[in-house]
Amino acid sequence: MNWGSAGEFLAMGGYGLYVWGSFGVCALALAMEPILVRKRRSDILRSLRRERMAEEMETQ
Amino acid sequence: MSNGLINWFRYASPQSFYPLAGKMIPWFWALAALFTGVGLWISFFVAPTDAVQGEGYRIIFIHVPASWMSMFIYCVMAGWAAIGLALNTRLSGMMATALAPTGALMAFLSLWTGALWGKPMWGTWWVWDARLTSELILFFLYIGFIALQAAIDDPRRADKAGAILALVGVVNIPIIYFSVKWWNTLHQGASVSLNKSPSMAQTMLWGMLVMALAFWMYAIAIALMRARAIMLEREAHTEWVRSLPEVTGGSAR
Amino acid sequence: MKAILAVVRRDLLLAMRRKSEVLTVLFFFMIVVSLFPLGIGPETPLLRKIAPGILWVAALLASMLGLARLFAADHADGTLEQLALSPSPLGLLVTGKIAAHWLVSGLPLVLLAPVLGIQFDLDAGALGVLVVALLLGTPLLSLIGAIGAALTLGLRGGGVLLSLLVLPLYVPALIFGAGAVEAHVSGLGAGGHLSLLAALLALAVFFAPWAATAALRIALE
Amino acid sequence: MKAILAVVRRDLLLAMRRKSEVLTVLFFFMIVVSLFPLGIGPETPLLRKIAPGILWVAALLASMLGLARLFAADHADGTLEQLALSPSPLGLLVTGKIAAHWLVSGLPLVLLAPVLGIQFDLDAGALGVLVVALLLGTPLLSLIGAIGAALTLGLRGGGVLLSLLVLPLYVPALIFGAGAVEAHVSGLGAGGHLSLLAALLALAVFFAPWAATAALRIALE
Amino acid sequence: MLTAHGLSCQRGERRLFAGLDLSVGAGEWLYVKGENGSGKTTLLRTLVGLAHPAEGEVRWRNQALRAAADDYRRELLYLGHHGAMKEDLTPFENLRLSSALDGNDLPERDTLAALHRLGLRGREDLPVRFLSAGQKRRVLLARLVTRKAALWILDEPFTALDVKAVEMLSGLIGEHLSAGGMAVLTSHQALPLPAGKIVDLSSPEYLPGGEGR
Amino acid sequence: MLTAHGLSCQRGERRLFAGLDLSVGAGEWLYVKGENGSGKTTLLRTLVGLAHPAEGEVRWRNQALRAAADDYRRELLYLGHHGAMKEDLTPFENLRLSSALDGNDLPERDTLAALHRLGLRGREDLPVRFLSAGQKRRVLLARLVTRKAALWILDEPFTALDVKAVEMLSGLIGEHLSAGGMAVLTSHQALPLPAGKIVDLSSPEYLPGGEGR
Ligand code: HEM
Ligand SMILES: Nc1ncnc2c1ncn2[C@@H]1O[C@H](COP(=O)(O)OP(=O)(O)OP(=O)(O)O)[C@@H](O)[C@H]1O
Ligand SMILES: Nc1ncnc2c1ncn2[C@@H]1O[C@H](COP(=O)(O)OP(=O)(O)OP(=O)(O)O)[C@@H](O)[C@H]1O
Ligand SMILES: [Mg+2]
Ligand SMILES: [Mg+2]
Repeated sequence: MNWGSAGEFLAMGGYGLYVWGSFGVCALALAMEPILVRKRRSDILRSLRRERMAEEMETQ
Repeated sequence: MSNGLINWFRYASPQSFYPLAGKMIPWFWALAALFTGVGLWISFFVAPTDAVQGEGYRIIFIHVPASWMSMFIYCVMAGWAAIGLALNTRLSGMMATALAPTGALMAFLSLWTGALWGKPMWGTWWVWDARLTSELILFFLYIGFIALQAAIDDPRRADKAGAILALVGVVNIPIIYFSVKWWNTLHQGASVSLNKSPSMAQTMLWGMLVMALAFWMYAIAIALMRARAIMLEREAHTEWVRSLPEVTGGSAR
Repeated sequence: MKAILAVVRRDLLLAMRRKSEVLTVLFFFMIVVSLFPLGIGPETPLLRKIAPGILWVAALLASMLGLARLFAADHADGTLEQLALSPSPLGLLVTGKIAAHWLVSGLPLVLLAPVLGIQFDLDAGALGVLVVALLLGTPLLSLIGAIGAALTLGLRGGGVLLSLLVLPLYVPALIFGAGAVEAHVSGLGAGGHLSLLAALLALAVFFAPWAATAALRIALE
Repeated sequence: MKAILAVVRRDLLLAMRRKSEVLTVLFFFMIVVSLFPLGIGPETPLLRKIAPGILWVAALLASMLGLARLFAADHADGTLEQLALSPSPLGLLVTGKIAAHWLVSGLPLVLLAPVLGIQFDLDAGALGVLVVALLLGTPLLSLIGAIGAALTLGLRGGGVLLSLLVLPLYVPALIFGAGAVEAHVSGLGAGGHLSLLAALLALAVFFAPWAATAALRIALE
Repeated sequence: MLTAHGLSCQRGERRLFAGLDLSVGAGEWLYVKGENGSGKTTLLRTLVGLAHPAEGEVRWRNQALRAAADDYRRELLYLGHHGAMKEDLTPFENLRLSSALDGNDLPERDTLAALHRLGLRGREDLPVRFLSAGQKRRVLLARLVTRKAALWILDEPFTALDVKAVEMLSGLIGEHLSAGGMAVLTSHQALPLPAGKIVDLSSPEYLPGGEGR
Repeated sequence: MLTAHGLSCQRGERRLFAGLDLSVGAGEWLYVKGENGSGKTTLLRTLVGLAHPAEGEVRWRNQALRAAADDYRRELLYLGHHGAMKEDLTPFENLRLSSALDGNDLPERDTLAALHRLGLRGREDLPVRFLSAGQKRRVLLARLVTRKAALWILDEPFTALDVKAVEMLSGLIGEHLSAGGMAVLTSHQALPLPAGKIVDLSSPEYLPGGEGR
């Protein structure tokens, strides 16, 4: 264990800004990417479903 | 990965690859989460404070994996591109397209974390060091690849053009790297050297390796996800997509 | 007014459709800026000294890149004729096109410049002056550029000729813009340079759309 | 062989017809180079130090200017289809076009560079090295550029995209080219740099026309 | 009422025609005929004010063009040889944007209706670049439906159109005329339209004397 | 002898036609008909090898196109919708340069003769940019006279031509055929040519089944 307290952990021995800046942006980016890909997927699925619906309406 | 390659060859058509990828994705996510957990634990709680750099050095645990991945993904991407040009399989183009944004992201993270590391260690966000500069150029190459593909609407054409660019890039990356290196050392003994950190303790090495594995799993998972989305987009009007359960069944909202 | 907006909307839509348009201007800017250290060498003090000049020249080249297309595409496909025949005055439509050009290829540069400044080790104050100078200078570049684009419309070798006409006209913007940053760095204060830039901008806003419109009418004959 | 010559002759004729073509590349080169003293300030030692870098970057941008038109004009008016259907192999015709591009926008730079070098107070030896380096480097730029031009053919926002693709690939040429002059000035001898440039050129001569042709075939599909 | 008097036009050093009088009133149309290069396009561009006559004058509702410029442009619709379309945009977007530039915002319904009327159903959202030659022309012609204009000046509107489209376009022009509109057309094909006034630029009547050839 | 078997072509996601068989032998010509957007241009581009069929094969003198590529290109003349001309150059220069690219140096006499035959007398030295729509097409068509080719593939060669020019072009094609040449044409106008084979891409026979729409 390197850290006495949560405050110490956050301070990172004075390098908090840099360390958390790196880890934070990294986490953010790696979390955003799957979300964006998911959205892309659900967009295309929605338009596919809509097309299907339109076709069903036409054939009826 | 080479193992996976052989499998993927058998599944080289999108309609058989699509469900397979769907099954693999959760596993890679699970592995990525596992390695991330272990890696973060090592990086913050096991690895000791560095004698020279204090706690600041902990950036290494994402900086180095991101740097490695940025270079590695480019090679994989070019590999897929070459396969696509040679064998004209639809899947390979989709995989190359799916990998590029992740590679660019890794290059960006390498630059970002490096800059944030450089400020406390070297007192400046950026120096025109060989490794830094060539990483920046690699980032540009990724952006070029993505922009080129985005500008072409016919996917098959986009794949082929992207493939040529990726291959030209792969030939050039070593040339660029060595030229930049030479450029830098000829002018001056680099004012700061990246290698002066003390011989890394075993734990640090382990932490880096585990984090690298985590990044790796993440990259595979996200590339597969993106490839699946691309397949849906490109093959929207084929029979197999139209009869997918998520298109026919799912609660149509 | 409505017509201006319609033009701006249309040009932005076109830029978005060529998805990467805005981004590519940005990356071009970044790459050109990064080429200089590769050509000149990596010594920081030297680079810091020439940074404002390099950033300004790169901004100037980047905003010039899109210029050739400013009217050319509309000319080639006959849209410009249609604009000239449209009920709204051509001058307004031209103003709209210039505004759209700045939004696409000027504003992004202003926003990116500080990041590049950091690569050259400029301090915070200098970065601030740089941004203000670019904010005043890039619309000036678009306005002056539009005159050149209109004058070279449909001419053979248009693109290159354009830069030939326009670059000399850009010189004052370059001198005052880069000068502002240097004056700040050397402790002289950037105020004088910036107010000169602003004065030039005010002049151009009145004069340039009119001149560009006149040039367009000639090109259409 | 005859086909290559026919292409070269045709492209040169076209360049001459747009009379100003060659001159404007030259003037662009001159103006860009002269912008720097304006942006940076007139100190001679500083300028002498950055001269090779600036000359090279300017040469690079100047030779890139004409690139967008290298295949685009032929594509837009259908000539490229005709070339692809012509009895001679497309690869040869492409080589011819690249050669013509170099003659129009590379060679003149080589000839003009010493004059501009004098403005930056380079000595005779350095000027010699500069010319040799440009003589080896500008064909390399044309060759690499042709790949980019072929890849971006007919794309939206082509011109800017082109520079995005091509500029990073120009980096080695820039480094060795500008490096040669600097090495000479600092007494290290330019031989190493120059032979590396020559090696790159040899590589590109074999590889680039092939890649450009493949890219063109894709664009024509 | 569009009139021209003693018109003569010149391109470069070459006088194309001289002494041309014409008038088009409500419900009338003018068929400009002539061989290739006889000056039809030049005449049309002169009538809309994009080119200027060497001699003579064009008048709109009894005012000289220059004086009437704003009113004239409001009532005029000119379609030339050129596409005037953005290849990157879809037909739908092209049509709406060109209306917006004319100063009226076209509702989505009307845009679609116009495109369908021109037989572009199913192509509304495909970038114009992908359309066939005839389909591109149809997108352009859709403006005839959406833009209210008293005077249509159309340069070879029937090129690249298939038989059905030619009929449809003639129908459109017929409607326009019977609603009191005016039209000036050129074409090398036989026109399936009720007889209109004819100007044949190749006829010796308009031969420029002396100058040029 | 040009043949195609079971040809089906696709643009983007859309299948245009399927199951098309055709053959053109010496002295024969093929008239490709069809509505706007039915795939005529696409078919022609496939026949010359600029586009690739989704299914089926094109053969020239009983060899697959890819294998016969060099021979085929030597015997082929394709003129598309596009001009393929340099607007900055004169008709004379354009014609000579395109011959040079085909690998034969055209003597000055022959160049002039071809241009005059196409009715461009007096326009030989005027940059193409200044020519009228029909004159531009005529410069393009002059290649029919100067280039010896066994197979002509012409996409709407009659557009923008006036009545005289249409006759002249039909005459040219007639000569070509009676000398044992082959031709594939598209057009929306009635053709003043002796009967040839006809393919109508709009006919239900070639409707693609299932995929696309
Ligand atoms: C923007 C700035 C930076 C960039 C773009 C960057 C880029 C890279 C790259 C590409 C690698 C992998 C290279 C290889 O394995 O050959 C790497 C590794 C590494 N970097 Fe950075 N870096 C930056 C800043 C820093 C800083 C400030 C430090 C520490 C003071 C640092 C320390 C390291 C270490 C220790 C490695 C791994 C050692 C090795 O594999 O040789 N980097 N960096
Ligand atoms: N600078 C010039 N010098 C001499 N003649 C010129 C010049 N510019 C144009 N011309 C001639 O002027 C005429 C322009 O004709 P225009 O385009 O009006 O013909 P058109 O009747 O529309 O023909 P088409 O039926 O082919 O469209 C052409 O004969 C052209 O050769
Ligand atoms: N990416 C795409 N997606 C869907 N449809 C497309 C795409 N690209 C082209 N098309 C369609 O393919 C067809 C192309 O037809 P082509 O140009 O061959 O027609 P054509 O018979 O020559 O018509 P015209 O008589 O108008 O010249 C058009 O209907 C066009 O809308
Ligand atoms: Mg005309
Ligand atoms: Mg067609």
